[in-house]
Amino acid sequence: MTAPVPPPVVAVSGLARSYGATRALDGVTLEVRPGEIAGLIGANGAGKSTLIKVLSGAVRPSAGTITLDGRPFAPAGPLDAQAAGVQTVHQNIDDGVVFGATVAENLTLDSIARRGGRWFSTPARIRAEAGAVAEAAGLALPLDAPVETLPAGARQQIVIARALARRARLLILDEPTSTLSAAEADALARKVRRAAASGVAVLYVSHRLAEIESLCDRVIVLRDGRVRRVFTAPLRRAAIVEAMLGEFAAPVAPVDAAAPADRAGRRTVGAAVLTAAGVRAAPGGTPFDLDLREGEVLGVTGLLGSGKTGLLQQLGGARPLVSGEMRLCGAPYRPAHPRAAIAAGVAYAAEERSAQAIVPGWSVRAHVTLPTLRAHSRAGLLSRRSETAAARRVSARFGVKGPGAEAPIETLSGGNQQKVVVGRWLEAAPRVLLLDEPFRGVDVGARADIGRVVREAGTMAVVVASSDPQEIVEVADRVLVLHEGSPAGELRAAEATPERLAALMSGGAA
Amino acid sequence: MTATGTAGTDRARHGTASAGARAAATAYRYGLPALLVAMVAIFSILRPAFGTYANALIVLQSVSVVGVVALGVTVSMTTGGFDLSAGACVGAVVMVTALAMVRFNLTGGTAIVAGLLTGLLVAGVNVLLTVVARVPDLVATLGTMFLFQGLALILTGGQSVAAGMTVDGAPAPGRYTEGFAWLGGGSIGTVPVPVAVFALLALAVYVLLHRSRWGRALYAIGGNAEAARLAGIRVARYRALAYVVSGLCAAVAGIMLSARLGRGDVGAGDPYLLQSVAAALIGYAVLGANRPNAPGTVVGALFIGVMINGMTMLNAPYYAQTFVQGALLVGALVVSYTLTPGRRAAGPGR
Amino acid sequence: MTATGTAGTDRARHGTASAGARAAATAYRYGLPALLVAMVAIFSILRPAFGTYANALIVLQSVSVVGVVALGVTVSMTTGGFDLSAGACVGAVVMVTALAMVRFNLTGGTAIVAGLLTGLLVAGVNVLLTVVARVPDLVATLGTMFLFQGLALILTGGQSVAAGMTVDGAPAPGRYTEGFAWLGGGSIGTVPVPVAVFALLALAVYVLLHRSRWGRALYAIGGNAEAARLAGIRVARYRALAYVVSGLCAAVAGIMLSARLGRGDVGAGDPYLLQSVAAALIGYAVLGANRPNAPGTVVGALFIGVMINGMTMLNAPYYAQTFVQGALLVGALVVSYTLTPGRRAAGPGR
Amino acid sequence: GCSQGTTAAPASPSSAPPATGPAGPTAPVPPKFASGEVRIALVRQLSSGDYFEQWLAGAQAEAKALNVTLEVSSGDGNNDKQALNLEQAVNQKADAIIVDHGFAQTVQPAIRKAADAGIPLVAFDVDPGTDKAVVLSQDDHRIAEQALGALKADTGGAGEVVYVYVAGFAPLDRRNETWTQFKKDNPGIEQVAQIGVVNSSTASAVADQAKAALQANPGVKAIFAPYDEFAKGAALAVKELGLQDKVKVYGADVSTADIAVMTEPGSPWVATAATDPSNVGRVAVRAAALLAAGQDVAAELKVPPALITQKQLRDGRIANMEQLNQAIPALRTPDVARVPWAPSS
Ligand SMILES: Nc1ncnc2c1ncn2[C@@H]1O[C@H](COP(=O)(O)OP(=O)(O)OP(=O)(O)O)[C@@H](O)[C@H]1O
Ligand SMILES: Nc1ncnc2c1ncn2[C@@H]1O[C@H](COP(=O)(O)OP(=O)(O)OP(=O)(O)O)[C@@H](O)[C@H]1O
Ligand SMILES: [Mg+2]
Ligand SMILES: [Mg+2]
Repeated sequence: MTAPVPPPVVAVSGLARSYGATRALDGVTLEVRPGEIAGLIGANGAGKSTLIKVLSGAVRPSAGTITLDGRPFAPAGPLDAQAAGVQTVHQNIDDGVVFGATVAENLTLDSIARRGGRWFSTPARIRAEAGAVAEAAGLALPLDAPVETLPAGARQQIVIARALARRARLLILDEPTSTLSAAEADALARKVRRAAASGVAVLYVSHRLAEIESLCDRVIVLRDGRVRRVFTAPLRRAAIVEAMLGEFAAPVAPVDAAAPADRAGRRTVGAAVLTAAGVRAAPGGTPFDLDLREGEVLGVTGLLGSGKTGLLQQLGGARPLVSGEMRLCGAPYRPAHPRAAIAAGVAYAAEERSAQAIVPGWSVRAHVTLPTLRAHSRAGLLSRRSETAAARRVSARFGVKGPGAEAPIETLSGGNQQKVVVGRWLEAAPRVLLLDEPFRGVDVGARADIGRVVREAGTMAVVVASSDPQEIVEVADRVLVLHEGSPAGELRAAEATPERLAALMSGGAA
Repeated sequence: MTATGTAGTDRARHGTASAGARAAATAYRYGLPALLVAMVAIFSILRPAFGTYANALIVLQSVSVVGVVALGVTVSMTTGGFDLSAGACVGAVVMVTALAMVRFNLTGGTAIVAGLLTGLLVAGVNVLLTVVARVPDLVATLGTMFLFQGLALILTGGQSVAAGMTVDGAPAPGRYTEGFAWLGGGSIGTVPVPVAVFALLALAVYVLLHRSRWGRALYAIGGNAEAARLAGIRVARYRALAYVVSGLCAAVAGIMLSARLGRGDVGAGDPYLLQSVAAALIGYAVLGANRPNAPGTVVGALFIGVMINGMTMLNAPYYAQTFVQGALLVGALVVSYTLTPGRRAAGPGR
Repeated sequence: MTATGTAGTDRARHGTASAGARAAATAYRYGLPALLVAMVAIFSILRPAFGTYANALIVLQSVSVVGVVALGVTVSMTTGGFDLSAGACVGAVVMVTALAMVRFNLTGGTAIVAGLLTGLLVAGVNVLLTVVARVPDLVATLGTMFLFQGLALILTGGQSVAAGMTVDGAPAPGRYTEGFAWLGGGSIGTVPVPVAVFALLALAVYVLLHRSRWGRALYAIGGNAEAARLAGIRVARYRALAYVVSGLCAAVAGIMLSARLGRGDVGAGDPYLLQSVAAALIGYAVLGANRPNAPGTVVGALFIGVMINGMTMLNAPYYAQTFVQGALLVGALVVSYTLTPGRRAAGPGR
Repeated sequence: GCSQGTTAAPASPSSAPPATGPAGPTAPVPPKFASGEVRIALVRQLSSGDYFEQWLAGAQAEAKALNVTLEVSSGDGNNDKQALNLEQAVNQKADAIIVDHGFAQTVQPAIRKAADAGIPLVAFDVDPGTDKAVVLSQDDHRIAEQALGALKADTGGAGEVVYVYVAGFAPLDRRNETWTQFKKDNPGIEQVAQIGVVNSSTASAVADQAKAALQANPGVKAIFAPYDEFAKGAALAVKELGLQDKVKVYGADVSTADIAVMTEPGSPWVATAATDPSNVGRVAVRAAALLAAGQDVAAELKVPPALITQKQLRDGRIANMEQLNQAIPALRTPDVARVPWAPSS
């Protein structure tokens, strides 16, 4: 360390923040220098998002100090932080877009708050301004479409585009790629590097270690609200994982070393549970056949809008079947409603947590039992005891960390919420379990837990949809790749490498 | 206790503050019921006649019709709906039952059935509009409200229906039957029938909303309809159920009101919309629920009933009653909501 | 054309359905205005006196007070709030202006200032309750409503305020000034003052909501308060702004009503809550907005005004008017909402 | 603890009553009244509006003069509540009960309870359904007759008329009976439109309707609006259309605010038939007091109305009810239910 070190853009010292008895931040000290991309990682509930909320002025710390460019920094609100050059993309993207407004209006949301902006605004002016923001971020979205009609990935890109469009000293990205597929993630990485090259300090949160490895100059590991280790490049994944998960690191270590070949041999023998003939992933796509076997995990992958969700929702009764027909254990199966699917033994865990799974203010317990209310009631009356037992089971199985089964689910960290809303479907004891992007925001340890539970669940057939080939490779016995609503290829686990999948996903040959 | 770690906004939780916090949480949960008890105590001291069993029954009877409507409105609110047509439904049922007995000389039983069917008809229109045609609840039920207010008037050419009224030159043949009148004026033991009905329905709605899986489903829809749907809840059916319960409650209230009035009074239902909505809304703040709930609605209805009855007994002029009602309500709300544990921490309100 | 690539959620745009879909979309956007035009045409044919300039002014005048209140209510709705106290505010302003001139013998100008201050006071209480104490909007404004309904009554001991009234044994010194009365009964050219005021305020609210940064902030808060907060919008201030606009609109309406009545009438404001909410809600369906919007509210107010005026001219009995109003409203809503492009596809309504 | 100069005599029954007022007391004050123990319950159907406020003011003044406590409750338009208030008054064993308006079928069960409990009753403008109650009424048929008499005199018994009416309100229904008869008797009178709304802003709603009706029927000569809120609205409509010279308004009821409207320059409201509400309130309390004292009262009491014309008001420079009372003695009816131990009012 002989080169002159530039003074840090942001320096945090002794930062603490508690929620009731939970110490989300417990004396965090760290700094980020100009031009540096600092990775911030940690298990679910480690306190990453809380730290980011404090830095962005959304939450006030209970102790500690922050300096920005050497000056004390205590933002009274998000506007203060923005004005000081701290630009943030929060983890929950639905906290970033306004439903009922158009894409253009969402892209220009920040200009409303800006002081000295023009008071008079016309749709044309908003469109022009939004066009500029979109172009700077390389986005091609229908500006006049209501934002709620866009898929989650596009919404996430809107939020990112907004942050990139503002003048930044410190750019904070909290799991920005959770809904993006490889191509978009790569594009984002390029933009982040460019920003860093221009002297901006970047704080980057992700559970995708590969991304962290390739992007970050330094990795700060948070555990239980404290900084445990700081790694500088070159990064060693095993050490990072161990620092993240502490004593629980051992069972996780072989995650990406899990031998696909060993799976491939073992798991193709079960009887067909669900067979589909002539189905389409999206209305314009090519029809194809599909069968799911007992004990098998089928991975479905593809780019944004390739039809993964469309396919799973049709199988799960959440959307009418476009074409073709299905049989479940030999009997005709055409669910008109998710209820019918659940009754037949097909469970669909939806993709978007906050829009499709979370009921605001409800406890963890109530979330766990919502799909299986009938099982927890006698003569229509609910049994609290049975519900609590179920919540405990799910929490224990997936290592949910948080203030307990009766706490509102919002008080859990993002990843822990995800474990609850995915894990609850196992309570329905389905024959077919459809998981749409189940690993969003889930740390590597928990990802392995979910994967293990899913594959140990005996005779169940499982479908996992994900736009991240890495995740698919880790969990699937067989992979279906979709491209623009049509099947682009099918690979056995042994043949599926992230590289081959990526090639198929983008429409090329494997 | 050191000052560290508490510099922030989350005062109400740690260390020394815990006793205070517990008190605040209690005030939040029990603020309105406590206020209700205090009001009863004060009125009873100032006016011994207030605190008698006989008077308690009168107060209960005075809130029973409103209370029953409010229970229905509460159910309609759980799914995120809002039944603006409840008052009009009460009015229409009053007219229909009166017409059935007075004009068409039917039995009390038939009148009751006709009244309940009217409630179902209102519910049906609401369901068609909100669930089938997907009109937003407030707008749809506003339309239904006008429709049935108008219908109740048109049925009788804008006139009230009373025994002995002239129909086409001849006096109307029928009158209110004894049995029907008993629903309004009779009693079971010492308990007036409307009070018993209110108690029974309150219990039923309580069990439905807070102890049954159907109630859980209703609240889930109100919280996040898409999440409810994907969890396998048939949203349309439950939304219809909510309006049916609301319509039936309003019909029961209309039947009791008709029996109490002994005639089909034009516009008899009108005051019940605002009062029942008020009771249900006051109920939001009860027991820290911050959502529509059955015990809250009962407390809300009692709150208004006790206040008005007590003030009347103290000979307060009518125009002071509204003000005191407002002041008490505002006070209770402020206490309830500002003392919510942890509310002050960052929230969308800032 | 392929469905690929466009992340094709914009379903109603492709393929063969396009002509029909366009027609449906047009019906959706223009259904209510078209109905309004049709109503005017039919009434004019049936009753030539309807379609005259003079009668147009009469219709406009009859909706101007309601319309102004409704504009305020519309603004309060944009942030997701709801101003139940608007009617009570109108009533309080009527009483305050009457008291100022009749009882305290102040000038018309002073009365206007007093009226506007009353509107601000109502707004202030609403802001304290909703923004500062975080009471939910509906409950809070309900409390404010009772408070100011009561206050208007208490100010005068429940009596209406008219020139010559007895105060402490002597006749009251003042009376409505000419200038003040002009606000209700005067005209600018041939246009009655209230109509001019309504037009002006409609324009102002239109610009505020649909052409200004503030309006975008208000809608953003209504759409997602947390997102707005994180984008740096000062949510509390804008929510306060919404209530202030609502209070001021109600105050202006109260001043015009007071000037028109020429006295302070007890309860004069009460009917305006329901009517203005109705106008604002009908407006939801106008121009495909499905949210509170200024042009929609104007159409909604006109819709009700034209209907009542035309039906009266056709000598329809008063009791039929409510029904027809309801039937027309329901019809218009069903057309508007069932024809919304793409609404039918999977949605939380199922 | 109501004490009042004229009647706050010492509680001793033997003491002579103070002799004040124009017609001095003719009997000693009954002991219960002297000690101020008498409670009269006033159970009202409605309370808001000038009519009811004036009525109450009269009743309260009389109660004060007689040293009785008046316990007021109001259904505020909710008839069920009125019935419950009545039951409550019975429960509390009031010395007498006044039922002020209400629907017969609704209040009669409670009135029967009062009668069974031996509580004397005065029923104002409502049929008590029992002969144990004293029936007090203002003569609504007479009111309509007087106003229509003025209308007939001004129009010569022929012409187009707009009628304002809403069914379901007992006094209006009675006035409507007279109007129906009047039309039969005067075939020259043609009712070209019937309008009417009752809400808290009746006057301005009626004004809007009246304007529509007048636009549609340019030949109208008169508006018959037998309720002061209707008349105010009708007058407003005529004025706003500038038809003061063509269209006249004939109303009913009177209050200070009504006087102001009638005497305004260019006001089309030319005549109104009315009783003085505060006088009616006084009569009701007097009757109840007599009953509470165990004295006999005629089974039926009627307060006759008087016709008040715009000309009378203008000529007499009358601006409020006090002055009107002075100017038209027929509005005061001290002999109806006179209380022998009190100075007449
Ligand atoms: N509003 C809240 N109320 C109570 N506890 C909270 C609240 N928000 C967060 N917490 C708690 O604070 C801790 C840290 O949460 P945080 O969201 O910062 O975790 P994270 O590191 O971002 O996790 P993830 O990777 O799952 O997003 C968790 O234990 C969580 O339960
Ligand atoms: N049954 C269907 N009916 C109508 N549209 C459909 C149907 N299935 C899919 N689509 C449309 O096709 C497109 C495919 O998107 P989908 O959400 O299925 O992709 P995805 O691969 O899950 O993308 P992401 O990675 O963003 O989640 C979407 O725009 C969707 O609206
Ligand atoms: Mg997080
Ligand atoms: Mg998807």
